[in-house]
Amino acid sequence: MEFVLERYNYWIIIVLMMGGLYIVFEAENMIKKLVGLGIFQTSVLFFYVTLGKTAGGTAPILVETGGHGDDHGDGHAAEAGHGAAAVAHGETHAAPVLHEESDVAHQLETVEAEISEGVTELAPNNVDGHASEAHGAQAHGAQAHGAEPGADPGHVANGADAHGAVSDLPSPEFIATPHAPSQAVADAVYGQSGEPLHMVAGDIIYSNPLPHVLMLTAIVVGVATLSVGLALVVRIREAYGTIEMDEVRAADIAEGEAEGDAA
Amino acid sequence: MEEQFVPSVLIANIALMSMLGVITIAIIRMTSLFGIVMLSGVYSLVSAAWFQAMDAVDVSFTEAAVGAGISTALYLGAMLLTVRKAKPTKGILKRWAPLLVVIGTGSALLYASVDLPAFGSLDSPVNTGVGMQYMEVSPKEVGTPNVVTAVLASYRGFDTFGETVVVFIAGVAVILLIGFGERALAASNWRGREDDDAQGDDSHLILRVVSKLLIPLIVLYAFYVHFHGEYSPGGGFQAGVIFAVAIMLYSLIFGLKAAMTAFPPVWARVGAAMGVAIYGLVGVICMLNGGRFLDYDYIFGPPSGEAHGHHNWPQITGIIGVEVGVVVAVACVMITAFYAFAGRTPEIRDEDW
Amino acid sequence: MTMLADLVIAPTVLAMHAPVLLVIAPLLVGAATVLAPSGRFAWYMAVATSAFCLWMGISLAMEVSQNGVVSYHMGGWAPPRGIEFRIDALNSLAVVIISFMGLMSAIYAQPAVEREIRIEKRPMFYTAYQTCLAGLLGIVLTGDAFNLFVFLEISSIATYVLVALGAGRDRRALTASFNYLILGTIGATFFVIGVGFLYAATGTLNMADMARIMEADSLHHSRVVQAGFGFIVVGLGLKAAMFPLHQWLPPAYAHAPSFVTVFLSSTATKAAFYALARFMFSVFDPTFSFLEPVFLYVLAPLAAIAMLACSFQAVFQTDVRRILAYSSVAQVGYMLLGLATGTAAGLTAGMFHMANHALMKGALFMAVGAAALNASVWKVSHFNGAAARAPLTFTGLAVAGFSLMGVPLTAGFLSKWKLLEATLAEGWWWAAVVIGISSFLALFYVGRIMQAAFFAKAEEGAPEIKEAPFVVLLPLWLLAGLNIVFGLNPSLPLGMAEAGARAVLGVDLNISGGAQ
Amino acid sequence: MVDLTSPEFWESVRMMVAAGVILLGALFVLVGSVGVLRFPDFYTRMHAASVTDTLGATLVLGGMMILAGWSINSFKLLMTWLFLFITSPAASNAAAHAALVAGLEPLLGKWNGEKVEKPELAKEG
Repeated sequence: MEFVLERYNYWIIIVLMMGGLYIVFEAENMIKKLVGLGIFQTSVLFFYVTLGKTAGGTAPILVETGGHGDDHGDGHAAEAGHGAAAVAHGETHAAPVLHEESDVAHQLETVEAEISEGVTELAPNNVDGHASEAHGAQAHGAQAHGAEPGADPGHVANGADAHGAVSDLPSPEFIATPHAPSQAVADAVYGQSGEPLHMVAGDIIYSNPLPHVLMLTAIVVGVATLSVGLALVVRIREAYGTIEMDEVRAADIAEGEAEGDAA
Repeated sequence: MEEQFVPSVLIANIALMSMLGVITIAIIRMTSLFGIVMLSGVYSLVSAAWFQAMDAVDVSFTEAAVGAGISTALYLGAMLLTVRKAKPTKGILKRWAPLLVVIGTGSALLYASVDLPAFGSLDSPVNTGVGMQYMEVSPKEVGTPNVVTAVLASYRGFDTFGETVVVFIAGVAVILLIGFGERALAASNWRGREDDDAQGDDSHLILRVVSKLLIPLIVLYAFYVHFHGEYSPGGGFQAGVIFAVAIMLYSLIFGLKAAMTAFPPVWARVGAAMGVAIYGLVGVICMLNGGRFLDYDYIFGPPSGEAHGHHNWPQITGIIGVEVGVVVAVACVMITAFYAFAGRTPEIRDEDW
Repeated sequence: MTMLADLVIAPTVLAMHAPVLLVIAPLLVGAATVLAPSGRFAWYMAVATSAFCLWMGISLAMEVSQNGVVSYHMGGWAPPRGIEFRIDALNSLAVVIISFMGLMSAIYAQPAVEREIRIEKRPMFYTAYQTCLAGLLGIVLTGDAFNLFVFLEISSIATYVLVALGAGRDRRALTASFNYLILGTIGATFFVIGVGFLYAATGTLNMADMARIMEADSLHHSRVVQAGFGFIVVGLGLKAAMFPLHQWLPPAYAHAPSFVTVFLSSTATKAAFYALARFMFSVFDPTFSFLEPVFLYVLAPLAAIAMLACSFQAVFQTDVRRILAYSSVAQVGYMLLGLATGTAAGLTAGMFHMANHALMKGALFMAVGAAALNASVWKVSHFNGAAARAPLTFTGLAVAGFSLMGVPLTAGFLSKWKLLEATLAEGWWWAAVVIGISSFLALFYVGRIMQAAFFAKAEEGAPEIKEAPFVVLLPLWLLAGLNIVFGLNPSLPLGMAEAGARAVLGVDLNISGGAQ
Repeated sequence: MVDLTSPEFWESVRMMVAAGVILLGALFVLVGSVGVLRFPDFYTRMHAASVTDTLGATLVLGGMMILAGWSINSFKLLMTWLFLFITSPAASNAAAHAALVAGLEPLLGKWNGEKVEKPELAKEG
């Protein structure tokens, strides 16, 4: 059952894809063929976007002042738990607060790779941008302040703060909060003070932006092909008086035979 | 994995997907081209909603603008010049060849689906690979909140350049194939005359008033979508399409001739080339300043090396620059395509509907 | 020789950006060509860009042969995050072939275009040509799987319109183009699905990175990777006119404007074939367990069937261009047979034959187009006695025709010989038989054309064939001459093909190892 | 005992009001859809469809504005509503007019056994 639940989306997409492909091959009418082609291409978009969707994720626009993520609070609570389980770092389960934060399970490899090296592996001021590293430090209880020095104001103020705020997590107000992380998110998102420092980035999961970018390209390529195809259809209609594939083919064959006789 | 999804997302997923399935079946069974074209527009719109549910907001926006908007307009334009009805298809038994192809391809896909990562999984290769790195590094390296824009215009800016060229070459293709030579001129005269008649009896009065109100707003919105693309969904392609829609609306209501006077076809042709040139030249400027093609860090000269604070201006300038190229190219090509289809005298008049 | 080397090596500034200049020069000049005041001026621009591309291509190839892999990071972003143009010995050969054939066909274009394309369409026609050239070069240069798709589409859309412009002469060009558009788009979409599978399995789009991850995680057991291979091969195979997917090619070549046929026959399928080779050998490893049966039981038989069936079909065509088009599909079969061996020798033979085929098919289509410059002659019978009236054109045709048949002392003979060696090394004796039969059939179909031109008597009232102008004869004879030169001394193309095979199969594929 | 002064209480009231308004809007959309399916001819169907566009959309957007509170998002929603408010009737009018010009007669006129004058109806729309 779990197997089905994990894959039903692919199967639906395959059915849609094949529907489009079937129209392309089955239709004799050229415009209908192009419609089928469009459906086939759109279904491929579904496939890529499905790959990039993360459970409980939100659009890949870094949260600065709220707006996004507000209705995802509940989802995060669950995710966090799961993420922690996946991390399988025994010690993270000890403290509920850390537990919540560990939904960066997708960074698992990076975390593990970098734990030994501490927090500042990339550029010096990259710390705040690197949720996984900051998290790695915390999860091991090594030092909550390990991440602090990286949180320089300039960066927290710009888009980076979504992650940057991880370094804020161990601050007392959050640890003291008895609520589920959804409350923490809500606080941050609706932050009355409006200061960008109030980000709880660790709790925001983003969907993968790369498939989106690729599919934007694919959409545009699709419409370009479509306009060329339609222009051809218009010309074929003018030249043959029909846009039914079989009639055009019959006319072509007749023409070829006529030429063959002449030759 | 499943419990991680917000239920509303799953409900939307299933509901929209099944709508898409129903639409596909309807298209397979239909013969009225008008219906087919409309349903394909609906398909695009429903898929745009689905993309929204799947967090692909930029894809959703583009699909709505391009798939449901421009594509449908192009289909209708082509249909006006051809026929309204497809021939009824053959019996199911005679269609074994397409069925065979489809079953073959489908089983290959099903074969693969077994090993595909679970839907929504966070630790799939895709979501641990390159894609998610962008989420972390782009605030530092590019500095636009909308990571899709950053990836689109900077990391994979070269893809987008190629994409602009695809649009451009499609415009060239449409001009070469159905052009706006003398036939288009004749057509525009014909349309214009008819419109002059219509002006007499005020029958389009409401439309004229409303459209005069709307067109500036649409253009304004196009600019918003373009320049706000770094912060929210949107960007060059969507803005270009929206701008083209404004011209299309104008030409629908005031006649093709008026539109061609307001925005001459030659502008569209030159503009399409200009768009590609702008995009390319932004890249070339970076090259002249010592960087790689499209390396925006070099757009004002070699990078000074000092840490940029709030905004990474070279990157943002570069992104806006190339997006201008995209807007110009896309808008001009879409207008070109519209002119080309609308400007060709239809063989079938409205009476033959 | 050193003087020549000095001449072809570009100044440092240009050489540093050579990979990207190869693509953006034709694109930007192509965009500017839209504004060209006349067809003649547009032609100058097209020839100039093509020549520039050849220059860059050669200097890039020299760079690669001296310093190994060249990697150009678009936007300064290191792969896999950014897009990379990655040139090793395998694609430097493809780059040189495509840019060289681009220049040759661009020089050839002018008289043919003036005859076949309406005057107001000429500037844009050259725009489409240059865009197509840029797209094909992009396909062979890029190291990013999705970027390859973008370039595939650029070249394809340009190709559709170029083919469709034959409609001024023959309306069947429209149907041919539409069919190509449908099949080509399906092929490209299959390719995207395949890339999507690989992306799902590896999480990256960079081809070298994909190869590395698949190797490291031994992903060849994953069904996703296997299906991805299938979709990519089908998608690219459609573009390369691999045997059962070649239906679009004969009508497209037969009804396109003659310049377009020359250009496409010598470049488009070559670029797709290169991409196929790149994916089979470099992204996937031919030693992957699932690939061996695919190569042995699917690709090799398909190649053999193509060589036999399409040669056979070519024998029975009356239209000269269709004869040559079917022959092209058969020749793709030869190249594919080389790939299907899965060995370095086979890859070398395939790439070598690809280069030779570009030379000979380009020359043949040029000669046929040159004959048709003054009169619409497309039937074999129209060529009766033509050699007497246009000796230079038809001698060129004969030389290229001999090369196609595989007569000794021509390039075609050598590549078939290499192929024979490669297949026999695998113990595929049947392949030798197939090569023999196919060459025998080539003797028939090329021989028919030559027999008509050289030995038959001209019919009464047949269209008058005249000698072609100098701009047509120059590239034709250059290509024909190269067929002989490489037949006598194949060290240049063969050496490059061997270096290519070594580069993909011998050296490991770490991304960092570049001249960046 | 509900604490009327607590912000949580008013927050939940706001949510409930918003939900109610959105549901009401959805109901109108549903009614409109049923109308499109059930009404006999083009003009009456368009009438049903425009209910979806105007009342349904207004209520849904209004509910969302309540939900979003006093923010830029509310402003954007307001703009969306304004856009719909202008375009939807104009589009309905254009479609009806086009249908009339193309010669599609309203069923209503036949029903009463008397023809409706074309120009009149066009102005009404």
